[in-house]
Amino acid sequence: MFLTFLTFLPLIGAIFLAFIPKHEEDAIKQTALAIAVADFLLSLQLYADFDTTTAAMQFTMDVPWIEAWGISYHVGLDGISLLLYIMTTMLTAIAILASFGIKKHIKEFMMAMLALSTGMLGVFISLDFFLFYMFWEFQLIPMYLIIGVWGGQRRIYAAVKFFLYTAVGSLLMLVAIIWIYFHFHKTVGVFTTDIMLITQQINLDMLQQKWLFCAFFLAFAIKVPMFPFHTWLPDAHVEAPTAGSVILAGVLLKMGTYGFLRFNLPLFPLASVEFLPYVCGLAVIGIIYGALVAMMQEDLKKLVAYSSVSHLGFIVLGIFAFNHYGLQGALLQNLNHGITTGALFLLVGMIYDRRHTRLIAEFGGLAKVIPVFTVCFMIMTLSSIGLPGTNGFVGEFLILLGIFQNHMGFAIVATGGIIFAACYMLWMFQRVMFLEIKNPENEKLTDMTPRELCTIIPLIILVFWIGFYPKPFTKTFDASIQHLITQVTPKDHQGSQEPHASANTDVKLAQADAGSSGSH
Amino acid sequence: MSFVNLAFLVPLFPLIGSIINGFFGLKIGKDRVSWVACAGPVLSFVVTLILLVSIFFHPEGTPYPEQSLFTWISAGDFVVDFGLQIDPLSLVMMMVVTGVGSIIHIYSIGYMYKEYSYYRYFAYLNLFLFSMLLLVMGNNFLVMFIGWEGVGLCSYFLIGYYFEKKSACDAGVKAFIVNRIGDFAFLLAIFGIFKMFGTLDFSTVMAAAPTTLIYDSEAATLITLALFIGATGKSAQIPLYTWLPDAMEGPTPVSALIHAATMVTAGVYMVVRCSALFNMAPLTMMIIALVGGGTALFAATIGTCQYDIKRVLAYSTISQIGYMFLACGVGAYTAAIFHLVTHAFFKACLFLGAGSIIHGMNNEQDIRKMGGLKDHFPITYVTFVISTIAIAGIFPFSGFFSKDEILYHALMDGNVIYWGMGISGAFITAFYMFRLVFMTFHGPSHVDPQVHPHESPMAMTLPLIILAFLALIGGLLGIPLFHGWHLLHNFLAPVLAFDLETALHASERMLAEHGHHTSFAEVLHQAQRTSHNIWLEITLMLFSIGVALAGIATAWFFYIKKPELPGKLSKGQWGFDLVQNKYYIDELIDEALVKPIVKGSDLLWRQADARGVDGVVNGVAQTISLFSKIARSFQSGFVRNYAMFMVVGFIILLILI
Amino acid sequence: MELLIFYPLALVSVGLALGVVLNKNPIGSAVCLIGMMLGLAAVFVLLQAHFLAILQILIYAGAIMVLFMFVIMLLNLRDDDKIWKVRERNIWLSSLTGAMMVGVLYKIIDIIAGAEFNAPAKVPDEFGTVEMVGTALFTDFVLPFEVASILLLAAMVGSVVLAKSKVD
Amino acid sequence: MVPLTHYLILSATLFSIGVLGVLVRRNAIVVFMCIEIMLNAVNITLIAFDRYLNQHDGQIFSFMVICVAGAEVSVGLAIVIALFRNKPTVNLDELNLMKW
Repeated sequence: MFLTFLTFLPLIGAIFLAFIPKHEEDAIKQTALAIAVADFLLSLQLYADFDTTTAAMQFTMDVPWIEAWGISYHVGLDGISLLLYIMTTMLTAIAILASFGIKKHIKEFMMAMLALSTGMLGVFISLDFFLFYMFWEFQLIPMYLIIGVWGGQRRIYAAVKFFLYTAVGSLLMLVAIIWIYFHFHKTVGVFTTDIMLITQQINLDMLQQKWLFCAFFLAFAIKVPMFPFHTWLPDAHVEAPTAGSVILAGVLLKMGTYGFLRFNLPLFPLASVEFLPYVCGLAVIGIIYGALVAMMQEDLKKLVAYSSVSHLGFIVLGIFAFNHYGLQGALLQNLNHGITTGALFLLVGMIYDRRHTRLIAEFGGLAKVIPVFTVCFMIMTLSSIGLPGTNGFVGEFLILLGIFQNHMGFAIVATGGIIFAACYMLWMFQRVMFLEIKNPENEKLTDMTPRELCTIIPLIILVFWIGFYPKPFTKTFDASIQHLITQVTPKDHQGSQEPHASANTDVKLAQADAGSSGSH
Repeated sequence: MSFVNLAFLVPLFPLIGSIINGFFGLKIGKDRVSWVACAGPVLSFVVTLILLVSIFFHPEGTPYPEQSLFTWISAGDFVVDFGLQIDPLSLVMMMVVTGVGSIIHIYSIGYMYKEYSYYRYFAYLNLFLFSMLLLVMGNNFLVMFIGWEGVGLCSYFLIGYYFEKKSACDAGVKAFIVNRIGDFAFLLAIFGIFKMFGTLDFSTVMAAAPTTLIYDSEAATLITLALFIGATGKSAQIPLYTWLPDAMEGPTPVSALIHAATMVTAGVYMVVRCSALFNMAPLTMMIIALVGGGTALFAATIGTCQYDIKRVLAYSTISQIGYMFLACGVGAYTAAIFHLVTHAFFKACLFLGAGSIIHGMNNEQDIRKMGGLKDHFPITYVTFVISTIAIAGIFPFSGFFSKDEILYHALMDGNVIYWGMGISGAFITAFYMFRLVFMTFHGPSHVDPQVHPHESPMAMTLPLIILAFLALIGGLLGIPLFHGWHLLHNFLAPVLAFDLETALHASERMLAEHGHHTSFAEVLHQAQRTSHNIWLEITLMLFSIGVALAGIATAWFFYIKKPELPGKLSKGQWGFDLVQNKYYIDELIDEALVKPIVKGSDLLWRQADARGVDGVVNGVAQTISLFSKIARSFQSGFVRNYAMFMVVGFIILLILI
Repeated sequence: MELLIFYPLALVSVGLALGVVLNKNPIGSAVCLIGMMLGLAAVFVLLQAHFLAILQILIYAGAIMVLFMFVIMLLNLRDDDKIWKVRERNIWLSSLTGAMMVGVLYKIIDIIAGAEFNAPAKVPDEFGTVEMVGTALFTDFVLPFEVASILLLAAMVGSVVLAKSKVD
Repeated sequence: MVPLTHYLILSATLFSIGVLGVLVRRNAIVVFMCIEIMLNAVNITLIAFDRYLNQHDGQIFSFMVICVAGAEVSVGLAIVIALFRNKPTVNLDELNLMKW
């Protein structure tokens, strides 16, 4: 019950915001911020109660929703989704704090942000295909509005492209879900869309797994932006307002990787192992391609967007390493990327608010004028490069270690990626921060205001905290990763799948234990 | 009583110093900044001394103490804790780093006093010391890697200290990226080691090396080769050395500390630390020796024709490190460390001397505009000459002992080619070092009038004196010939002990399991054949002194007796301007690597991304709108057309029935 | 024997129908249409559908054609000379339909030839009279009859509203 | 006795002439006439079958057809007059405003 309250708190807040009169700008901003921060603090309570020993779902709530079709409102958190959940609430709070500078329609903007937050949180907690798909589509709408209304010049094009691209991908996923729904009924005999139950009970032969894997893979590959499907990301980022970019980079991209972990791996283990070389190939191409293209960007936000394509290539590589180090590295890098790229977008947003331009050529020699900003930007650049001592390194090291164990070729090329990462980030940093001031406007830049500092400081603390002492974060993953590995590898060793003996047991029994296993 | 729990203090002091200076530098004023900055290294030096003393009481045979502060990364069975190790090897390095480090800190107070962002310089310098100490004291590969990249980062900051200058920024970025290429190979080596040994702790890996790695097996060679490439990245050897000469853009004390004494020797330290692994891979050892010798010779030749005082010293550093790798290549690890220590002393002294000249001649670096500065810079002149004699390798000075030991081992353990490279390198070194001395201090004064050179203040000359003294007596650490007098050898023996015998037998057993029986008997036999006869060593020593003196004589002849000769000689020579422009290596790399990548990625972005992938996406959108345009044309508004369609439809239906 | 009467009638009505289509002057085509209507009425008589023949003459030839003539006069249309300049754009369209028309005719003939319609049943002689059709109309088909009346009423109101000149 | 097929052929020819007239002619009034021809063609078949099957349904139906034709012509011509008022032409090619 607590989890549901937490997830829908922002939505309730958004509705409450509607009643505040339009011209009371400050009141709107304060309440929106208050709601977001409250949501974040309460979500910390989740971390406190989280029991790291079991891989089962926790804080679950299973209420039948549409009896006839077997759809139930089944929510819960486990190792994989807990920290993503808390990061979402944190980034939403920071994004709202960072968007105090928005001038037009501030009320609608705050409402869209809060609605978006609920959509995202819903995706991470939903354990029912129908519910998952509903939240998956729901969170597209506020994002579309944020890019479409408050964006840059080509915002309509970017917003439509973003929406269509993701929607098309998820349609295929819907087809797959429906197919599973009926296949499950045919083989096991009951209509249900409960993910946990289906993952335990369903048995698919290799061909079915392959097709379903591809369907889900496309939806998530577009979301992750893996190599061929990534062109919507730079446009969406360039046109989105700062807060939109932070949320887009920080959380929306993680849904793709979360999808792989929640659906592709456990549901279609044979296909995952089968498709491993192709996926890793795409991921590695993504890393090198993203890095190379990022090198040549003139627009700061586009550069950071392409760098996220490169970083997420790493994460997918880690996921498909199928061993403890790779998966742990991937999950940790999920967090790191959210923090680092979110911060980078905040910083870029700050200089955009002052100079109203994102072209690297316009800047130069800012280090002398705004020293505090330079230090923050430097820390974030280093974290993005993956310097030991920052969070980027721990994640990337574990991923590369993981993938090296079984696929040496991919590891070598991916490690090459970190050289390019250093190239484009440092070259960008030099052109923006160092050298002498060419443009007179740069002299008059004001340094970071206290509000802006409040958005950046928590992220910097997190960068060094994960960099030097990642234990409190990684211990929440261990149980779930162990569970995931058992799901993926043993079936692989037993060759073809032995028919589930439990298929004919009473399904109600299975449903009962799935529901009640989580301690409140 | 074990003082090992003091170990964490050594890196901690510079870290605290760097944080204080970094954040509160402007507020606490220059004097306090310099106090805080110097306190860090000096305190670390004191603690290192204590640890050094405590290591002597350490009982023989037992493993050296390690202090693990906290578990850093733990993923399943891969547990890495943030540990520091105190053993003779790391102590020697710590002594060098903190000792030379604190001297250079004191020196740079004087040198950098009039800089605006004074605090930023010291913050970076202290951070550098922190990372270097981490690199040296780490007890597993990962902590070493933190130091490894941290040191690369600080050198990026310090080279790019004058960030207004484009050349400085470019040099900084170039240094970081070339180091990063080295780190790429180092990372791969770490993954390989973890895959082979299952752990990254030095103690376990080095102990298990003979039994798990098969002698001269492909895995051993690959891992050690990757480690060596990492080392070349950091220590500026043949393939990845281009960043060091450009790194001279940074302030001179930085060059002294980073590009002479500490950072560039990190590669050597790493190779010596993993000596157990390298001993198992003779192919890599041969490569190391060849690269080392080659670099020594190659860099020395370039050094002869440089006109910037710091560039000459930079190339001489590359060449000297080449010697250290040559020593490692033939297995004489103690000789490499010995040369590392002595090199730290006299090279730091040379750089600081050059710094004081530049400081005195208000930032004039071109030696053609100097000359006859002997009387303007008395102390600098004396210390500079002492260090130059040391580097040339003349008898009582430290350089002679360490270089001669390397040459001796190169001949005995290696082969004549290595020795030949070494000795010709020594000759050229003596030549270009004394060319530098003669051109700056002796001969007619080409100093342009409004520059009036003056000796540097006490704060700068005192370090010079200390370093010169160390360069003088450094040789005592490793007196050859007499048994047991080689202090360093005895000190490092327990760490570098390696029993080839058992390693070969273990490899034979492992190969036997895989079914192909090879015997390493002749390898064993060849290793034990070299006897140690005194007379050969003495003759070698005399020969190398003679070579050094010949180098000095030729330099004297060229630059004092007939100053116009080099000018005339170099005019027409094709070879000369080839060497003058550093064999066009930089331009070659630019052309071969940098430009294609830049052009390729630009092509990748504009064509592949904007037109290719995006094209497909927009293409889909356009085709759909095309279809809708066609469909729209049917609605022509003419009633007759609609009738037509009706009739046509009706007729088709009729036909079909 | 009746064929002797049928063939000329059929030829006359087809010729007049062609006349309607090909005539340059609307008045001319209207007159041809009236002639065709009368020809058809004769055919209906031949089929012993006397009531309908009368209706045909009375309503079709009488009322509707008069309406046509009236509207042509009202709008005093010149003969549009461009009748034969068929727009070049859809020349191949009309030729296509022409070909199709021939195809359809052939198809119909082919079907009809196959069927055995030729021997019509013996029909009581007062078959098509008004009384017979009237009884059928008012017994089985009362509802359609009423619906037809409403339809006509609606058509009247509609045409009046449409055609009256805008007073306001 | 006149075989039924003759009537059907007659009706088919008249019908196709009507259709051709509709397609070819540009004058709205003539198009209406051609539609009348098509309707008459339909009536012939109805009555011919009626006569052949000895029932009265066909005739009733053609009676209905005549009613509808009457209504259709009146409304059609009213529309043509209305159209004529705002644009002095009856040529169908110029009346193409009704498009999407």
